[in-house]
Amino acid sequence: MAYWANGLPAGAALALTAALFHVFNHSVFKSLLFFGSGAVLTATGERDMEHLGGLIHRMPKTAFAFLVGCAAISALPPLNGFVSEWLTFQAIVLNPDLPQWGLKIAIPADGALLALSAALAAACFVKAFGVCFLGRPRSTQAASAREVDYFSLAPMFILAAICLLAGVLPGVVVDSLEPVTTSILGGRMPTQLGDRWLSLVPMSAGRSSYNGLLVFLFITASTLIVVFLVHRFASNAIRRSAAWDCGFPDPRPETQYTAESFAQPIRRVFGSVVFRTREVVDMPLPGDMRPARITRFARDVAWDGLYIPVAAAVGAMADWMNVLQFLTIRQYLAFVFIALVALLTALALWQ
Amino acid sequence: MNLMAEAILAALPSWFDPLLGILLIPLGAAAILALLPGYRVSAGVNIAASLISLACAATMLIARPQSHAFLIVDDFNIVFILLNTFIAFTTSVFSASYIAHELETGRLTAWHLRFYHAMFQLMMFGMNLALAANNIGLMWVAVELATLTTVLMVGIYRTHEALEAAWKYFILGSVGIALALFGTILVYLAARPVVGEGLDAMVWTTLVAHANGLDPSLLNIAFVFLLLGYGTKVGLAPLHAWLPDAHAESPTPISAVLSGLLLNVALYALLRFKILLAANSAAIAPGPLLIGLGLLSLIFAGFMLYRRRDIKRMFAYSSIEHMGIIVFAFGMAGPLGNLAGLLQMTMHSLTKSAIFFTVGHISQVKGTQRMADMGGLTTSHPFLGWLLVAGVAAIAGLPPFGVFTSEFLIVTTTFARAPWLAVLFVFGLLLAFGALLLRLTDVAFGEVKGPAGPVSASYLPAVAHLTLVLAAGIWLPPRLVAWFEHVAAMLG
Amino acid sequence: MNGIAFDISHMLAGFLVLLSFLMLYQVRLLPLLNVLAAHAFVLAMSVAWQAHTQDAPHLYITAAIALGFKAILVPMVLRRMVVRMGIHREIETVVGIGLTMLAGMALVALSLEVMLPLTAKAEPVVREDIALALSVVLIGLLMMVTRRNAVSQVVGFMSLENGINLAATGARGMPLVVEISVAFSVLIAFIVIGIFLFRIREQFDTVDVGVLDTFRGGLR
Amino acid sequence: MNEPASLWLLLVQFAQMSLVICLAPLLTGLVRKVKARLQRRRGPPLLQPYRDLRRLMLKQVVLAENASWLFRVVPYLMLSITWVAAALVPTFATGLMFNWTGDLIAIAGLLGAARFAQALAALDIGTSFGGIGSSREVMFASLAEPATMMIILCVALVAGSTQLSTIADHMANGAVGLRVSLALALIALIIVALAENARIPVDNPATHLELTMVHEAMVLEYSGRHLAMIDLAAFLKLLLYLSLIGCIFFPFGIAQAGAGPEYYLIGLAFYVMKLMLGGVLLGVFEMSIAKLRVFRVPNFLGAGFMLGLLGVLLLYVSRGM
Repeated sequence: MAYWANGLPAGAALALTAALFHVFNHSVFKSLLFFGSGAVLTATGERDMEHLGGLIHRMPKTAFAFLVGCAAISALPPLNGFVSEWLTFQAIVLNPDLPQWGLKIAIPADGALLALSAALAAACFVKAFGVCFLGRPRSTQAASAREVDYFSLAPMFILAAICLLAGVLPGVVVDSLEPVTTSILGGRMPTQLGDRWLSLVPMSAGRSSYNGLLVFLFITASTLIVVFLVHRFASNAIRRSAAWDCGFPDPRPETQYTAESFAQPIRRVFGSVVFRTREVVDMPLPGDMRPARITRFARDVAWDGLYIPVAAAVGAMADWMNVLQFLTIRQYLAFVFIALVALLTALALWQ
Repeated sequence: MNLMAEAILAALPSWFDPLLGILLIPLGAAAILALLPGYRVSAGVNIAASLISLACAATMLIARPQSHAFLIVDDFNIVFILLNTFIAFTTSVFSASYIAHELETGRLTAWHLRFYHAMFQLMMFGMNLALAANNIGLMWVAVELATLTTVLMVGIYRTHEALEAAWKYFILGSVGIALALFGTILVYLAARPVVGEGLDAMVWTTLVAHANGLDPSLLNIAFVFLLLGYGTKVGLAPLHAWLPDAHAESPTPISAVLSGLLLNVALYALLRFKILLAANSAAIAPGPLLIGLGLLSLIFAGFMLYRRRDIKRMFAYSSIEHMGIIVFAFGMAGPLGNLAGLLQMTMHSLTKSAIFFTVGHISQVKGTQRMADMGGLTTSHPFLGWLLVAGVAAIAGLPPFGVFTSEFLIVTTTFARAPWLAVLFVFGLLLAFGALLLRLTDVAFGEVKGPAGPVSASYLPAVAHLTLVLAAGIWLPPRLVAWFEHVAAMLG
Repeated sequence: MNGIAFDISHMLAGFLVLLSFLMLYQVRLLPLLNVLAAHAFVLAMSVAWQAHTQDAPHLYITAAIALGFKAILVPMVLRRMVVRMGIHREIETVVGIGLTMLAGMALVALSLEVMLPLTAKAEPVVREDIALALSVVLIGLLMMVTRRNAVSQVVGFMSLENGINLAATGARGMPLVVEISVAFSVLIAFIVIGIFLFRIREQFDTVDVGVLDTFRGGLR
Repeated sequence: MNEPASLWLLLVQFAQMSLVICLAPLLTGLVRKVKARLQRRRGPPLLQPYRDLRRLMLKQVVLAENASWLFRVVPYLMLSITWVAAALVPTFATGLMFNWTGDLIAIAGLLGAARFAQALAALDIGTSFGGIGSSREVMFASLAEPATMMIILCVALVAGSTQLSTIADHMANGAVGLRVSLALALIALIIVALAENARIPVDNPATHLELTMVHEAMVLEYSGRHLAMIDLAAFLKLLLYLSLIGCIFFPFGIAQAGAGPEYYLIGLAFYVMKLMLGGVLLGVFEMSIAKLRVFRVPNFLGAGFMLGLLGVLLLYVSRGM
């Protein structure tokens, strides 16, 4: 919008394409994640992450598809999430010399918020995948879960493939978005497909480019090299044994990190600012056998800051006006009288 | 369409004049009903009379009778006459079942019934006369007659609240009427030097013809009195006090008629004089006055809706709010503003009477009008509950219904001309919207409160009205739009 | 309209305004009713005089109604009702008598200020009548607003109605004057019967005191 | 590719990739040597990391019962991703063949992917150590990544592009001069580097004390060749950050695109010298400071983020003057 207002059609086209690309990506990986959670729900009958865990052993295919979804949404390079974030960043970096002062401050702040949200999304989906699929099952349903049928697996894998393809060949998507940007803004991004090796060039080759395909090829090539070298020279003996328990042999699943405890550090860092979270630790005195408790208070700042005051204001005004319902007939007549006199004096003065 | 019209006209006997029809039939029915003892028969006669007057009004739509000194039918008031007779007919159907229930519960005795039906038709006569009157004096008398009859009907239950409401309505109404009369006299005075003394100085058509010649300053004073006089009858904000109590305490068919018809009649009278004023270039523009009053009543009613406990009183305030919107629209004037005002008025009358029909049955079933004591309607009485939900959605101005279209038109015209005014207008709308939905959720959803017995209700009228409003919301027939546009042009 | 006729109608209208002021001045109910009777009588005289000067015979009917109904019948019924039903005799005013008189003065000034420049084109007698009629109307309204007793407010309404009758007859050649005055008298009849039927004693504001507390306090 | 794909350019690219992977363990060995010397002890020989890697490669892998396929795949993924990221950073020469495949944001993204995989692997075993490691790592990342983005934004605004080689060329010969925002970006980058590589103020690389370790907690369950790969990835990451600092902020001596082989040698010499200097400085710095409490690290990283943001704001504002 800012670029369009300042008459930079190319920049506006880039920004709009980035936004539309992200909308496309979002619809792909968000539905993939929802299919995954649906599969988990059908398999275990549980939605609460605290009762899941270890599903990767029992539902490997769903776990893989869900993993691709989590990686895509956390904007990790070979996949599509990263490309739309990259395009948005290119739009931000594009031309800093906008005249309006407000925009001068707003655009870098946007960049900061974008980066913060990307990082937090990654954290959230590490928690989601880790607590649900990895570790040991925290309930009997999770332990007895079975893989879902192929009909529900198929859409997940198709979407996962789309995520990978859109991430690897972003040029295809950008060019398909081109008619939209021309119709709306008139300006458009340079055509991508013509370029060699299908790399994504937002403005001009000299400035910056990103080649999804080559990055993907690079990663697979180096993985193959590493695997070949390791299997060639290193031993490939394997032995199974119990995990390191640092001297407390307690196999109960509760000792694992739950979703709540996983998010506790981030909540302590950001929560106190955003949601006014407060943690109260109730540690019993030594010798007192009752369990220690940690309780957490969070407040939705938007709800308390905006909605409640508005409702209260309307309520107060309604109360104040409500008196008018219970006046006597004489007082109502007084209204008519005052209105009449007021209008007559107005007319007298006006004429 | 006109093929069918010729067929009907040929069938009609030559002496039959529909204009006289809509006046004499209610008058005659009132006389008959006063004598009929039995409830079942009088209800039937009541419905029949209303149906015939509706038929007359419909024929008038096709073959426009020529107007003369005392009575007139032009594009402008045919809208009101048709709407009035139609809603009167549906109300009479509804009142048949409503009153039957009131008889069983003993709240009304047989003697009341005779009085009720006679007054009902007398009121119809008064309203039709007011709408058809060409002579502004005659119009005043007719409006006064209508007020008198409704006052008697409001007090019919003879409970303390009903009597107090009737008394308040009576006094405020009489003061309003007196001011309106003073305004009419001033208009006559302004017209006398131009048109000459005697009867034709009171005939509206001649007045409009000579409008430009009238003394502008006298017209302004007259308009002030008329605005306050008829404004009281329209229920605009500072003068509205009688409306909530009259609606809440009167039998529901009467409150449906009150908010559906009587407010429109008073508004019609006010608009007649607005046309007069608009035609006279030197006089002050009536717009700002109407906009001010309209906005004041919209926002005032919006706030008052929040603290209401009685369901009928809440919808009474919603009527004040909607009359505020309509007056605001006519204040904005211009072709689109007037069109929106007319559409909003029609939609409001249809929706509000439908709501009162449902509320009537609900209060009968639940035995109370306090919203706190009724809940979970959609579960205890699904059809009634969902009818109420549809009605409230329509009155709150939600999209599929016609009220939204008219409010949308109003907002567009206001934004085009005075954006800050539109902001105030939309604020008022949102206020009312919030209050209505807040109350609706208590009544319609949640767990069932109050008796859940079967109800013998006539759903037909309410359903008919809401389907009309829904149809208007989705598609307005081009003939209707052309007709309204012509009237809007007339309104100036 | 030669000088004498104008002076008499002007004198009668002025006398009517004076009586309205007198009503504002009353402190007790019964004398108020006598002033009301006088008020209606003077109205009847002025209507008759207008009928004579405008040689409009139908105005005599209005004069007769004003005389018979409003000057004699209504005050008599009201007096008997006040006596028999023991309605509170003392008139409680919202604002002190002096202040109300001042307000009345201001209202007369306002109506003269508003009306006179307006009707410059019309004949002087019409201008006089309308201006004074407006002041009687405004004083009548003022009386309704500043009195607590039910009956005194009804008297205020009747004086207001007399003002309008004066305006109607003042407007030369106005049709339907008779019908309008008949309609109004029906209205007044209903009010008087209403008082009797509903036994309004104390506060005009509510039907009776008993109602007062149950319906204030937000039950509605 | 901007000029015909000659064998020579391919060779140079592979030279860079192999150089990077060979030098990484040496750099960590140097840092450990410097720290030991400062503690007045001889410390392990410089080549010790190579021997450790070889030893781990040959040892048998001990897997927990609960480990899934993810646990075994992650080490390979991490090593290859970090190796690709390191290869993209120009070391002794800019304008190499594969430079336009990915820019600074791509490198940050790749590092993010490696961290994502490692955090997941830590959770796989289902012990509380993996949990504590990954939850803290993810918390640090949620502050470090925005700081990295701010640095990238700042540098990109100065150089006009996010492509690393163009940035390096611009810094090398562009009339950049001493800019305040670049200084801020440098300090922010150092802070982020310390956090990402789990160096002293944020996390102690040498400790096994449960409460304090973050990076070590995640790799607690690994053994044998998996542990070797993860360690190598860690070494590569340290090298990557130092070469990043080198090529952006101290680009002198780096060979321009298409220059002759003798420039590459000079570039190589300068690069090795920069690495050694960086290693020593890091060792000295680690000795001179104690580890922060876990919940003081957010303030430390927050400062980095603020510096980056300030740098960007200054750039936006100054440009408007």
